[in-house]
Amino acid sequence: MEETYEIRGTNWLDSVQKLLASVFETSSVTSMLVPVRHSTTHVLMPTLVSDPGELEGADPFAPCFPLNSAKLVSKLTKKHSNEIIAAVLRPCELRALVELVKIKQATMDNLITISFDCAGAYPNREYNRTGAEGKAAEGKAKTLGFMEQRLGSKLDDDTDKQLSTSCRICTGPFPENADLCITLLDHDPGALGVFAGTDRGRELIMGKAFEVKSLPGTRADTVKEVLQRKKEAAKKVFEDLAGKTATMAGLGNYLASCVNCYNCRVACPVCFCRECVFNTDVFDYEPFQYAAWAKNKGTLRMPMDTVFFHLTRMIHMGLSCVGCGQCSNACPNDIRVAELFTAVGKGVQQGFGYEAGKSMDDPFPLSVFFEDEFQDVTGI
Amino acid sequence: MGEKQGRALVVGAGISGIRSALDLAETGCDVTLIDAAPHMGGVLSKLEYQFPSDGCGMCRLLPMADRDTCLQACLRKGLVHGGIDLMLSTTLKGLEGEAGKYRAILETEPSIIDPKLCTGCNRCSEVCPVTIPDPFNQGLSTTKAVHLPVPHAIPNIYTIDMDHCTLCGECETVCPFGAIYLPGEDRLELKIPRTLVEMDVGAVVLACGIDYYDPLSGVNTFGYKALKDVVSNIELERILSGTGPFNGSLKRPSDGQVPSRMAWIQCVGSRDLEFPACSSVCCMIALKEAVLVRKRSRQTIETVIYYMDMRCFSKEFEAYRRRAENEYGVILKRARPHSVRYDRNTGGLSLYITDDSGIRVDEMFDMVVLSLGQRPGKSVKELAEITGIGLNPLGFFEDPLSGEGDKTGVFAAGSASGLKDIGESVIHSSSASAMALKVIHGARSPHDEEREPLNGFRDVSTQVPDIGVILCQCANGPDIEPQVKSMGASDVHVSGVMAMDRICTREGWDGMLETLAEKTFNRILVLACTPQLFLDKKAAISKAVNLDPAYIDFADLGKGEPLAATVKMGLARIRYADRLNSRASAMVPTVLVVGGGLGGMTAALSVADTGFEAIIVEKESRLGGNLVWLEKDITGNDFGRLLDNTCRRVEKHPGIRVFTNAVVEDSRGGPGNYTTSLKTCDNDSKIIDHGAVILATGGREAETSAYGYGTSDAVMTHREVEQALKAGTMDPVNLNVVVMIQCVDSRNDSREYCSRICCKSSLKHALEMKRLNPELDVYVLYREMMSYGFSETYFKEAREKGVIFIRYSQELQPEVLSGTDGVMVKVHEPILDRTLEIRSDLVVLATGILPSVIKPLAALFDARVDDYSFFKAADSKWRPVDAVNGGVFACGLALGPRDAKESVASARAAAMGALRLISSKSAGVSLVTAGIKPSLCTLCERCIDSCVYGARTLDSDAGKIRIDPVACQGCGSCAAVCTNSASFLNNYLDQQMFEIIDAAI
Amino acid sequence: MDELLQLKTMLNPCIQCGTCTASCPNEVDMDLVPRKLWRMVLMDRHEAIFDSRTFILCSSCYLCTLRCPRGLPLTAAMARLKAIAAKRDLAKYRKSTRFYKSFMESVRRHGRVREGEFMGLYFLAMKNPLLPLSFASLGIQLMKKNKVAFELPAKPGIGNLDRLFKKVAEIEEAL
Amino acid sequence: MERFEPTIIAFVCNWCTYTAADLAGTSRQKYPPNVRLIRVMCTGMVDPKYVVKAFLSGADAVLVSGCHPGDCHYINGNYKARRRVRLLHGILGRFGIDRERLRLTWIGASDGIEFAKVIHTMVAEIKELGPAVSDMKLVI
Repeated sequence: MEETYEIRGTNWLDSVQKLLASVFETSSVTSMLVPVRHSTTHVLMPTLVSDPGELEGADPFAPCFPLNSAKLVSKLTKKHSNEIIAAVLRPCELRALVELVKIKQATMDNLITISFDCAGAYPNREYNRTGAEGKAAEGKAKTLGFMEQRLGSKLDDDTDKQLSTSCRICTGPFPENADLCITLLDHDPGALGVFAGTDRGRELIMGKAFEVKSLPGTRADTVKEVLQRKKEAAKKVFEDLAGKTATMAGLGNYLASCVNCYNCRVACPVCFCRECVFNTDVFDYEPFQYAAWAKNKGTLRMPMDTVFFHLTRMIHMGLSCVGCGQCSNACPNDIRVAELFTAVGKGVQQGFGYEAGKSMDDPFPLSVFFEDEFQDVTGI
Repeated sequence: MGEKQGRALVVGAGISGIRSALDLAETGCDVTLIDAAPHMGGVLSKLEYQFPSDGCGMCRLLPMADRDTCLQACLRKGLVHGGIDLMLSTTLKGLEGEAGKYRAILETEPSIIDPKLCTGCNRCSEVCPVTIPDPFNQGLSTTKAVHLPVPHAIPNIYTIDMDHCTLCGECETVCPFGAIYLPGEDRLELKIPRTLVEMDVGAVVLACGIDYYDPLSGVNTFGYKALKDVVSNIELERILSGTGPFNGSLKRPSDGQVPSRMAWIQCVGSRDLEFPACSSVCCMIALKEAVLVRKRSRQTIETVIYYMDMRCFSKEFEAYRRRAENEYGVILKRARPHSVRYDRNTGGLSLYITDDSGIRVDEMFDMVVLSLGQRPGKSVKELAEITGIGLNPLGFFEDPLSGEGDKTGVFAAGSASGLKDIGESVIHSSSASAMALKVIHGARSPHDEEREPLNGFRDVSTQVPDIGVILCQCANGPDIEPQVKSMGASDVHVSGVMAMDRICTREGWDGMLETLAEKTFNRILVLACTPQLFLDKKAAISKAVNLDPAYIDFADLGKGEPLAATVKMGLARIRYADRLNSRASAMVPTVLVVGGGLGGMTAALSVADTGFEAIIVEKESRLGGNLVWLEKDITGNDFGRLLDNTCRRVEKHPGIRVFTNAVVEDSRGGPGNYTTSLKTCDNDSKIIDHGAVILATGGREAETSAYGYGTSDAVMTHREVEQALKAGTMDPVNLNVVVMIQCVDSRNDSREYCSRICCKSSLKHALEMKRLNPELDVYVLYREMMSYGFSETYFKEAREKGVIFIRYSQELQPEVLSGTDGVMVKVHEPILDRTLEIRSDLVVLATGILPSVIKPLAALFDARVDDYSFFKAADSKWRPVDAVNGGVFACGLALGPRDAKESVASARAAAMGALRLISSKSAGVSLVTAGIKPSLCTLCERCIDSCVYGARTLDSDAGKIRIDPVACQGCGSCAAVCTNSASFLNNYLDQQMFEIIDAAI
Repeated sequence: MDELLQLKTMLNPCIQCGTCTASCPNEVDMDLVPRKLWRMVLMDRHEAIFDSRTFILCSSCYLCTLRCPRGLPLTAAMARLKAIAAKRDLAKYRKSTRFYKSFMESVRRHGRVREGEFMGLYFLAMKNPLLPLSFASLGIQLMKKNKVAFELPAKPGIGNLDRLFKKVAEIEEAL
Repeated sequence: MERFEPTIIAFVCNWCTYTAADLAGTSRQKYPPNVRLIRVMCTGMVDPKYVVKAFLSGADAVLVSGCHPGDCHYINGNYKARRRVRLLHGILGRFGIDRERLRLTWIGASDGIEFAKVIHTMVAEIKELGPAVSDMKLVI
């Protein structure tokens, strides 16, 4: 078991800020990507902080998840840079980042990742309605209240109805492979633990003046319990979904209100194309083709290729889906895209013995093959 | 005789002939390819599963550069290449003149069916009343006297077996094209008579292949033909084939039941009195067949191979044998069955055998396969007389170690000069074509020749598609013209639909060309019932209408789809037809050869002899490699002289530059264009531009510490013995007993492969020592004597001279105990089942071959090494000396263990491969080639990973993916992995495929 | 030893494939199967060879000679071994070699075999008074069927094959 | 009711299965006219989009057929195809297009009879199963 060091601040945010500041002190990190509540707009947004003093507004624990930061890390690292940066990421953001690294959209060469026990987040609209308008102090208080309630209930999702579905059914809310992993569960209120998930993290932690304390003995059990609950929740959601989408027509109905705005793909952290194929000339039909289709079928739903688009995205992204739920957040018509993608993603990933974002060492399933595998796929 | 000729004649259109013909055609020669049979493919048209892949892969012989010169289709259908004239049913009847200036007389068999008229409609066969055993299926099934000789051949021209034809005339009457003209009493003249053609050729390649031994001709028939369930290995291949007598299901011929126990009897017609050589391939064939049977039957059929020595002597074969035994449960028994008897009680076949324990047992089987040995091809003798090429005592073409000093322009290729598997045949054929190319290159220096540039066609790439549709119609077919016309009318891109009467006839075809020539379509779609017939005629249309063949396509009305689907799919396909306008950069006409041993020097000479430049890089201070210490081979070839001659030729050759004390440091680029830096002795860097690279890095005798080597002077390796004998420091007269131990550190878990040449080395040294001291006792302790091919005769000779061979097993290895007076060798003798102690003066270890370390070097050129650290060939059968990317070749020991003669052949083959690449002008990028839209590309590099040919690279400076259009083979896997179609495959664009799918539904 | 060396040279090409053994009808009764026997010859295991009854059991059916992939004259080789055994008068094979000898002696004298004399010679040669008893039952059966000639030995010299036998002896000597 | 005649789109590789289809023709192996052959260079180039497109355009089944393992002209395209079809099974299977409707087979150049057999079997089975996406005219 990895050695866990405990940090006790006045509250969780104070503790985490201390930890983040110490990263600046003891490493060559020049800037850090972390959600910061802006003093003027009071909106919480991922922010690149290079002045440790500005960490005062840092609030990675708020139930606010405006976008998946993996995409931002991609911007910061895809091209070569000598700057060493750190990023505070939710576990699902970290998983997305791992997927992006595999497809050369980001690198971890000069990056220190920090993740934490994720208590979940509200849908954007929900959070904005309840929290964002408040002043800095109020926002902070809301976060702490949220934390107290969530950690107190051992992440019992039934006690917080506002929580987004993706977070309810998330089976990976605990950090694993971040350089620094922050534990919150089962610590005393306000305190947090930190352990190294990688060799680089080990180097960082070594010799720090943290108070040594082993992991709370109960943590393993609590984690198990939380995961069990979430798995059951997921099962329910997936079963319900499977019932609704058992046929192509069912899927069509599920997506009926889609207007092909493609916001879901813009929000998707692993959708990495520079321009979606659905926006290219491949789908630039000629007028006579529309006419022919309409004639042929009697009716033609416009915009067309809605189901085609979503199926294609499942094909392209299903294997990399980390279940962050940002697609649902982005949908203007409240289609529950995230459940669909999470369910499909889980299914196909299992089919290849793959778990998106789990490890850099697992190759993307479509990039490798073996001669004598999946014999059952072929044949009549 | 007049001018030197630039045409080559290749006799035999089997694998070897196809390889040679393609080699020569790709290097710019005109080639006439003839075959006595009415179809091409030779024996391979009957064989579908090759070891060690258990598959086919024949199509990998096709050109990789300038792919469009050749029809991109399965080679079982046929070979269509712009530079190759194929003449079937044709034999060589005479040859006069000298190298470079021959006049050949070719005779084409008279034909009763006019190949120009026959469309393969099958009506003749339907009415033919005469049923005959189908020669294609070795008589295991029946066909009609008028039949299709090979079912997949295209064009599918019928033939008549005149030995069985009753001249009833039914077929003649029914043929809708008047293609059949039977001879009769009142018309003795054949419509298409025997024709003689005289032709000027510069060189001749003889690739007439082999025949199989007929068990009925020998003393022991093993019940062949008398017992139905005794079949030859070829017959079994037919039984396993999808086009075979049972449509691919494994049944025994007697009653159509699935057999439960099958036996293979090896060496039927080999290694005996009549044919004292080994047929080299039967062991692997038997293993492969047994594996196929095990796979097919889900391991329910028991398979037993009775063998004398299991000769798995090529690099990957030992591993195959292990897999066959361990994974598939093939049972190998060392025994020679005495005969096959029919058991009346069970209806089975009983074999009397004696196993190792010496007990005679009867084993019951219900099917027995005879592994038939090979014999020289029927025509070999006649061809030898015509061409003056010599025959060896067994009746195969002579195959001298070096062709130097030979004045001939006639070369044997493939198994016609000795028994070879496909891989070896392919190497040997390329070696022959390299020598032929040397003879004719002066007449037609291929790389200087200006090819017809593709941009000579009118440029239609920017024009809106203007499609002309040709509809071929038979008088007796349904009238579909109105339907097609209306479809044409509703498609905005179609500007004309023209119905033609039977373009499969000469008149119809000419009529079509005339009609088309009057129009200015920029896309042409031809609708016909059997478009395969016209696959070789695209060029003719293209010429007639001055249009790049890229814009001409055929649609198949004969596949039984609804007409609308076929037509619309065809239109969708042709509408997007285009040629990428990117150009491949010019080929650098230089070949870099790494390694200056026998292989490297031979390769360099082969390159330079055809007018290209070769550069040899040798890390030692002198050329020669292993030849420096070798004295001679088992057949007595003098290596000292060979080395001197070769070095002298290399040094004097104006086309060869040699860098000794130099190594390759770095390389960039791809097939056709490499820039490589060398580090020379004085630490200078030298930059070389070259189009291809040949790795001739060689290998060495493996070091060992086994059997007390290093602790006793009486334990030596073969290399040391060779050197001592050469230097005269060892005199066998002073020895009484010599023990040679084979397979030292070899064919075990740590080094799986057989080193192939050690058995020959031991035989060589045993015979040499016996010659110098007949009183000497020589013992050879072996596991399997790998005296394949003609070297079997030396095995026999050694036994005759009194060398004692004792077999040992991997489990029960010999022991060597050094003492004060010589060494004591303890070995278990399996026949006597007791341990022998041999007090000997000298123990010689056969330690096998290890490759030089080439992994980093290969990696520089995007080539790989195999599990044993030898060069990894793209395909051990069809592309045995090339890396997948088509720009890197290897020869000699770098490829795997082989003797000097085999090394020379592989070196010439590697040179031929390099010449194929650098002679191609790449006037245009092949039609089906991948491209990229950089504006869409996000540089995820998945396409790079997916490309097996290394055609894609990341240009990190420009932030772009680069595609090498020469390396790209158009498989499209890059397009399929690209999520937003930034990568695409030309002529298979997404939108095009979507339209085709729409059209299909 | 020369005879054995000759035999060895003759058998040198043997590859120990065992076809001879597989084809031999008497193999079941042989203590050394033919393949082993030939191996012994090649290995100069002379004691072992003449400790075995293999060659004496050879009934000269020639199947092994026919099937041998090396075309070795195996039946002749068996005969050579028999000859050597006879020449050396080895005790192990006397029953057999003297049987042959007596047979041939009778033939030499008369130009044909005379059963009575032949058996007499044989019993004499074997110097075993009990031996005739073991043949009694077979003898009676043969006599009943008139298969044994009872007339007294004719005068020596009638049908005499002395010259022929002498010649053969000379040839054998020369071998 | 009219008898249901399914439409099957077959993506066949240029080297092996297309040759087998030709062979089926020259050996007079009849197979039902329900199949539409789309020749591709290699099964490894069959973009999953093509399969989805085929189903959404009204195909009742899709066949992808190429060279036997080890035979691929392009060394390993068929192995890549196998993973892609597995992925498609995983996704389309959730929405009612099960594996009977998306088949991957290896049909070698000499397997003309096998090719005809595969088409026969597939057509018969799809006839049993009924149309694939008949009820979704409006929703796609």
